[in-house]
Amino acid sequence: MTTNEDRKRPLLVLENISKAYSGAVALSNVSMTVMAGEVLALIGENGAGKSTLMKILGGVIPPSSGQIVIDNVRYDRLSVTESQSVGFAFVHQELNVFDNLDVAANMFLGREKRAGFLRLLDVEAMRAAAEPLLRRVGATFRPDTPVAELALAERQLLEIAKALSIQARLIIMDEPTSSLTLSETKTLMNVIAGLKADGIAVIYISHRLSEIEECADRVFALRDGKAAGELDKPEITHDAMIRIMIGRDLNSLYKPPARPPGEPILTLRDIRTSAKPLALVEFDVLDGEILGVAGLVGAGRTELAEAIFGITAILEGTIMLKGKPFRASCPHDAIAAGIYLVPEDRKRSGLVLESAICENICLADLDAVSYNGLVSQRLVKARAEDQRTKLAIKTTDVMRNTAELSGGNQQKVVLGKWLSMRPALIIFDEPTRGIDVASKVEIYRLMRALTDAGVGVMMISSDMEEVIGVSDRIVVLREGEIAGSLLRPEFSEHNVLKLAVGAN
Amino acid sequence: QDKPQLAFVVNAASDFWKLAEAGVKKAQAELPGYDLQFRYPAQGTAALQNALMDDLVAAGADAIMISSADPKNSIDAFNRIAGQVPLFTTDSDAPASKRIAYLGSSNTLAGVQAGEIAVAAMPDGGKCMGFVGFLGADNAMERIAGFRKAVEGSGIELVDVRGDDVDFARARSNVDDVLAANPDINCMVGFYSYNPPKIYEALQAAGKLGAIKVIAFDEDPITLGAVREGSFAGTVVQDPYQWGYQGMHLMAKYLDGDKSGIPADGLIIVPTKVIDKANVDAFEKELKERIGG
Amino acid sequence: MHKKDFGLAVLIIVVGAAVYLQNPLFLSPINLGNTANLIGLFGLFAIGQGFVIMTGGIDLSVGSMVALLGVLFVDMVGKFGVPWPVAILAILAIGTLLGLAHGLLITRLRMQPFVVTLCGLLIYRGLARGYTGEATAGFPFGASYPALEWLTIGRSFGVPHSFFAMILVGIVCWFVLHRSVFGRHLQAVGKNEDAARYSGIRTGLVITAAYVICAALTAVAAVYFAMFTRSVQPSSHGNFYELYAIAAAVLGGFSLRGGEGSIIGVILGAVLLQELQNLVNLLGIPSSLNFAVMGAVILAGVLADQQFNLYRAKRRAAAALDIQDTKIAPSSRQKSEIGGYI
Amino acid sequence: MHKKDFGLAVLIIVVGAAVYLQNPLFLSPINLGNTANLIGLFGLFAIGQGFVIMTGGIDLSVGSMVALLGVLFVDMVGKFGVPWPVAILAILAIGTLLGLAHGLLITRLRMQPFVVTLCGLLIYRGLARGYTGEATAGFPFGASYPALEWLTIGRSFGVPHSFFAMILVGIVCWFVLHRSVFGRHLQAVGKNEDAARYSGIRTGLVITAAYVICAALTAVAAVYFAMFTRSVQPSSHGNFYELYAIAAAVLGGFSLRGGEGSIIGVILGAVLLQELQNLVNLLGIPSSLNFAVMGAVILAGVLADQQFNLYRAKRRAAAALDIQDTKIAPSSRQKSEIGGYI
Ligand SMILES: Nc1ncnc2c1ncn2[C@@H]1O[C@H](COP(=O)(O)OP(=O)(O)OP(=O)(O)O)[C@@H](O)[C@H]1O
Ligand SMILES: Nc1ncnc2c1ncn2[C@@H]1O[C@H](COP(=O)(O)OP(=O)(O)OP(=O)(O)O)[C@@H](O)[C@H]1O
Ligand SMILES: [Mg+2]
Ligand SMILES: [Mg+2]
Repeated sequence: MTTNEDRKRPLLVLENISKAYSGAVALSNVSMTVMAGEVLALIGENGAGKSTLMKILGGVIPPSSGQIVIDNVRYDRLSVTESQSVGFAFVHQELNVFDNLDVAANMFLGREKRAGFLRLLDVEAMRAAAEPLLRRVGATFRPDTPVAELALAERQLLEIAKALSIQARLIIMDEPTSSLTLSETKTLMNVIAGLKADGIAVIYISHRLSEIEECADRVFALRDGKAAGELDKPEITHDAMIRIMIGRDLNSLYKPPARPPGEPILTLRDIRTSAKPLALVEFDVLDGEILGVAGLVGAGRTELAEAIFGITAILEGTIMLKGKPFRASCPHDAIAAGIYLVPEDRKRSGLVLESAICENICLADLDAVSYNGLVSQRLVKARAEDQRTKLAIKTTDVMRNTAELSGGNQQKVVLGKWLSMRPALIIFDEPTRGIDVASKVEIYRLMRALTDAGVGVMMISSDMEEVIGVSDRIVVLREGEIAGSLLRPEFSEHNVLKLAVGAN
Repeated sequence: QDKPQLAFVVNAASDFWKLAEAGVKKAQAELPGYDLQFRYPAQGTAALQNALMDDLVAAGADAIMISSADPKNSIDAFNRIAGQVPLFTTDSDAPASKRIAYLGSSNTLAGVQAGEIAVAAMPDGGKCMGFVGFLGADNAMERIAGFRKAVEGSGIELVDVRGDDVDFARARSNVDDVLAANPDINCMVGFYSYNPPKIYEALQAAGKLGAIKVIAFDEDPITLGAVREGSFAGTVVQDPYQWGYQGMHLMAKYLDGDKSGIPADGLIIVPTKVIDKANVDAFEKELKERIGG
Repeated sequence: MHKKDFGLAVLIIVVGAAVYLQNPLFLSPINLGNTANLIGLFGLFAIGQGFVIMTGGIDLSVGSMVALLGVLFVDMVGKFGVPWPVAILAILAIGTLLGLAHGLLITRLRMQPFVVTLCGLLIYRGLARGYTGEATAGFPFGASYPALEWLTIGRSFGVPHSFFAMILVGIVCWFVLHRSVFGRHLQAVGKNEDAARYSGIRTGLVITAAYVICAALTAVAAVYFAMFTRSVQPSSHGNFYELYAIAAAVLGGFSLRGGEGSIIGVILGAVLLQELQNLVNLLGIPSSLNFAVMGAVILAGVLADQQFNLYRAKRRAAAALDIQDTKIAPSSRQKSEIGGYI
Repeated sequence: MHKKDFGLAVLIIVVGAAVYLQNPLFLSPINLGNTANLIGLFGLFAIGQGFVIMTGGIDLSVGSMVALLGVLFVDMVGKFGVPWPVAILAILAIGTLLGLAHGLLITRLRMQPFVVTLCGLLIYRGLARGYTGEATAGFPFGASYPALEWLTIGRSFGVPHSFFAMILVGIVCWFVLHRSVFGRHLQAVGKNEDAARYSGIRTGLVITAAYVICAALTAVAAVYFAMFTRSVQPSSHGNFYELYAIAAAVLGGFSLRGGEGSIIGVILGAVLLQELQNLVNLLGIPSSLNFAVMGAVILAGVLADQQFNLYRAKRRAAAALDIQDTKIAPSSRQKSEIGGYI
């Protein structure tokens, strides 16, 4: 437990930090204090500068001006090594695991344990040390598993465990739960409580406000690169956070459909996929409804979506799109039929990060912006500008590189790509991963608009609040099979979890 | 740059041409009114040589002597150059082109001389393996043909010729492989200047020096050493020094308007010599003097 | 014109000016014509290589392909008396098929481009040498094909037609790469193949097309080369040309990681390489130092260009902070760009 | 032993058995000794190349470096009478410095490895040719350096010492790459340089070290080569060796994208390449077909290996279906792995 004494001792003081990228200012004059042993939540809209601030603490980028004070030592900038040696540990927003190494090797990278006369790697010791840390964050994979075999959520758990493996005084978690489901999130909350009890400070960045309510001692908000206010423990509520973050109130997540559900848009019968060859799946996505798909990590939701989209093979069964048999052997077919997928891992499969925002938005439908096979830059830009306004993508110019956007804004670019086309059905796989509350509401509104316009919407999500708040119907997957489905009146965390875990 | 420029263009970088270069140097001392150049192409291809000649003409050369890597097929390029400046060939000829004259030896005759060494060294016949850089090059094919002609009916057979693309490591391992795979071979012929030394080293490593008859070309120091030692039956040498020396004088005279040095058939043959144990010392002495001087 | 292309153009002009001061014949019509011809020849297949590099692949087989197709072309026309338009079509067809084979091995059978085209390098060279039995393939003496010669080694207004051909191909390829839907797909595939597939791009098709384009342009270049040298020695014809092509592309701003590069850049790269070759011959630098000079100039040029760009990016960031004006456009791209080792 | 290495070993044995059936002399001690010697020579710098490729880089300069250092070594020992241990140390020092220069240009000045080492390829070859004035550097006739010769071209129990040297270097490098902290950092840097830097790895240092190791091993190989050929012709010595080294590494499972590969793999790659060279001479295949045979065998081998692996993966997935065991994940990793062109 943190005592008042502790809270008076600042562990870290940031003074007037500014950061400019060539052409854009990400932070201006931010001053912030972190006390020893406190959990400080850092909130702000996408692109507010949260990750930038944390990267400065990690020594990954230097600030343009300002100073960092740690233990009364002033730094103009930190190097990665300095940051490590003063006891900072990180869970980066963009996962930085090495898929050519195994779990234990990842965990101790840069801090390898050595043994023997030649000081060679002590693989066994590292694996042994990794085991309890993995268990602590609720991971089920083993230390010698190649990281290439881990799913996104598992990689995130690995990053958290890695941060714990450092004897840190301050752990900085940049959206650690963005792809975790409820149970792992609960485990993480416990872990954070434990860290706090040990006197270890945590800077916690998240767009899931309920988590912040649960764990934070203090909230610090950024808006457009500037400090926008602080909240102390008693003041931390959903609405208060939203107010200091975006400067106004938000209406509720759920908006009922304009009309009752109609005919099925997508019908799956007796589907077996090569990824989960044992599981039989069948369900419908109805016209006018948002279908939520829930399940534990590794339940096979992503793989089911990819099978429909033509990435993984379907072994048997029938799929009907608006009553006509449909089978995609590659995404090209699916897209031609109007089935779009917003993938879970935007860095890998959602975006061409190193190309312009407008290129990404038009990538899937270049024919529509070209004359006689020649692309019209004017149409490309116009289309991108249109999406930028509709989705409030925060950028100065659609010609900028997508990699320069903050995580949440990148996600909006993926959405923009599909929304600018003519969808019959959109599968959203973790659509709001890393997206701020205001934009979330925007996206939910968009989904609703889509369903009202007769587009099928299937939303895979690990965010319980989102599944329950947004869906009109929920199907729950367990080990690749449909464990059951729930209608709106039956919605509750308990009911969803019961189906996801099986038994009780 | 007001002196007339004479250029000598060779086909590839090799020691052989060092002797010609020495000849050119000697000529330069005697022709102070001329600017003599000795040029190697970046690689031994006719295309690069022809591009090099184009550049030389563009840069103001007044006469060129060339040892072409592929004279047969460079006739158009030769004619193009010859239309602008007097062109001479050396080492290998292109009689069908508009070159003024050829100055050099006859590779076929050299091959015949090598064959004669073999016949003399192996009166009872034998099986020979040849080694060469480029199997398809004119000089290689002429030497091989000459050798074959000379040994015809003598019981000596040239079983095969192995190419190495002038990679010394492969030149050496080609010999090693033949020693391993063809125990019946009792004679080896090194057609390019670096082949005999590789044969020598391989035989030395295998302890077969003397057991296998070796016929060499050119005057690599190792080759001459092996001839003196008796490990090689003999070597056929050309006289590139004279090519460089006489060639430059020929071109200078030609530019001065004196065409008396050009025979009617356009062929100025500098004879090749057989070097064996008997005359190797004298030959080496002469060589040292030329390079030194 | 791209910023990178601009730096390269400056380098070419600076080197050219330096050579001109030493030897004014550098700018003589004859010399310019000769150099333009070589630029045309090398530029043709360097452009093709650019397409492959754009996908993040590499084609090591071009040099050998120039030899094999050259041998075949010369033999068809010179030995078997095939009418030359037919022969050219046949060569183009063979080239296209070889490119298709590369593309299919890479996309269907999932082999690495390096391995596939390395085998191509070995096999095509070997076939060329085996087919001719190491002999040089040449046209019979006195043979003359006026129309073919006009097309390949002819000149108009002193400009060699090979150069025209390269410019023509360059213009078409510029539209294909920078303005067409296919070009966009190519760039997307090169930068992130997964994301491209998830966007409905048929990545296998796009990649295969790149190899086909490369091989087809190489086939064209092979005909031009064969007509230029008039004979093809199978063991040395086209040796190292793949390196020239890759070097031209890389100098021209292509990244071997894929997704980046411009047609103007690769043409300028070919120009620089030929200028350097020409320089050595023209300045009477001992040819033995040929390579050393070439290497040193490239190194110095690329270094100067890079340092200048770094300096400019730094200045720009400082400016952004000063005027707090978020409107001034970007490129923190610099960061990842220069961090991009091959 | 890695699975990939295993496939390669099988290929080597199959090819070997086929050759043996045609010509039993293939397994004669003399032939094995000769081949082992060449494996040793090529293996030495192929291992070095492996380190560079592991970082996602490439070193094109090794062939030229073998020539330059070879010329210098022969001249030092043969012409200037420098005691050979001193000469070897000097050559090692020069090699190390060149590697350091590559590394610093790449990490400090942020140049592309391809460009830096391409310039190296040109410059070193040019220097070698310029220094000797195109002449071949050789030892005087009859010169003999018993200790040096024992070390380099000597044999014990019929096994050439170059092979021993390569094995020794291989063992040390195996520990360095697969068991040391440095090796692990190398793998991390090759996979994701940015992320490695975030983890506190001094990526610049690690990458530079890889180039230094490569150049140092190349220097060792240069001495061995010079002693093997006993004379060094600067314009052709070591030509294309960089391609051999890269091919050995790629065959041995290294990915040119970095982060993957094993020492055993690259050694097996070198073995296969030499076996193929040997095969041509041993079976009396015309040397003109040398390259074609080599290319065809590599292509067939890699293809067979890959198809076999795919088949096995499929079988495994099917088996998982049979035994109703959902835990054996049908590694969708396969998907991204084989999608990884270069
Ligand atoms: N490399 C870069 N070059 C240029 N601008 C950048 C770069 N990285 C970030 N930015 C800009 O800096 C601003 C802050 O980005 P940052 O990643 O810190 O946001 P964030 O608060 O973490 O957002 P999110 O919640 O979406 O993760 C954004 O406007 C972004 O576009
Ligand atoms: N690349 C991979 N290699 C091997 N196994 C994988 C891979 N990706 C996923 N898996 C496994 O397949 C199973 C299903 O993964 P999938 O991503 O479909 O689950 P999900 O329900 O979408 O979970 P998430 O919440 O992570 O999205 C998991 O057990 C996971 O470990
Ligand atoms: Mg962020
Ligand atoms: Mg998922």
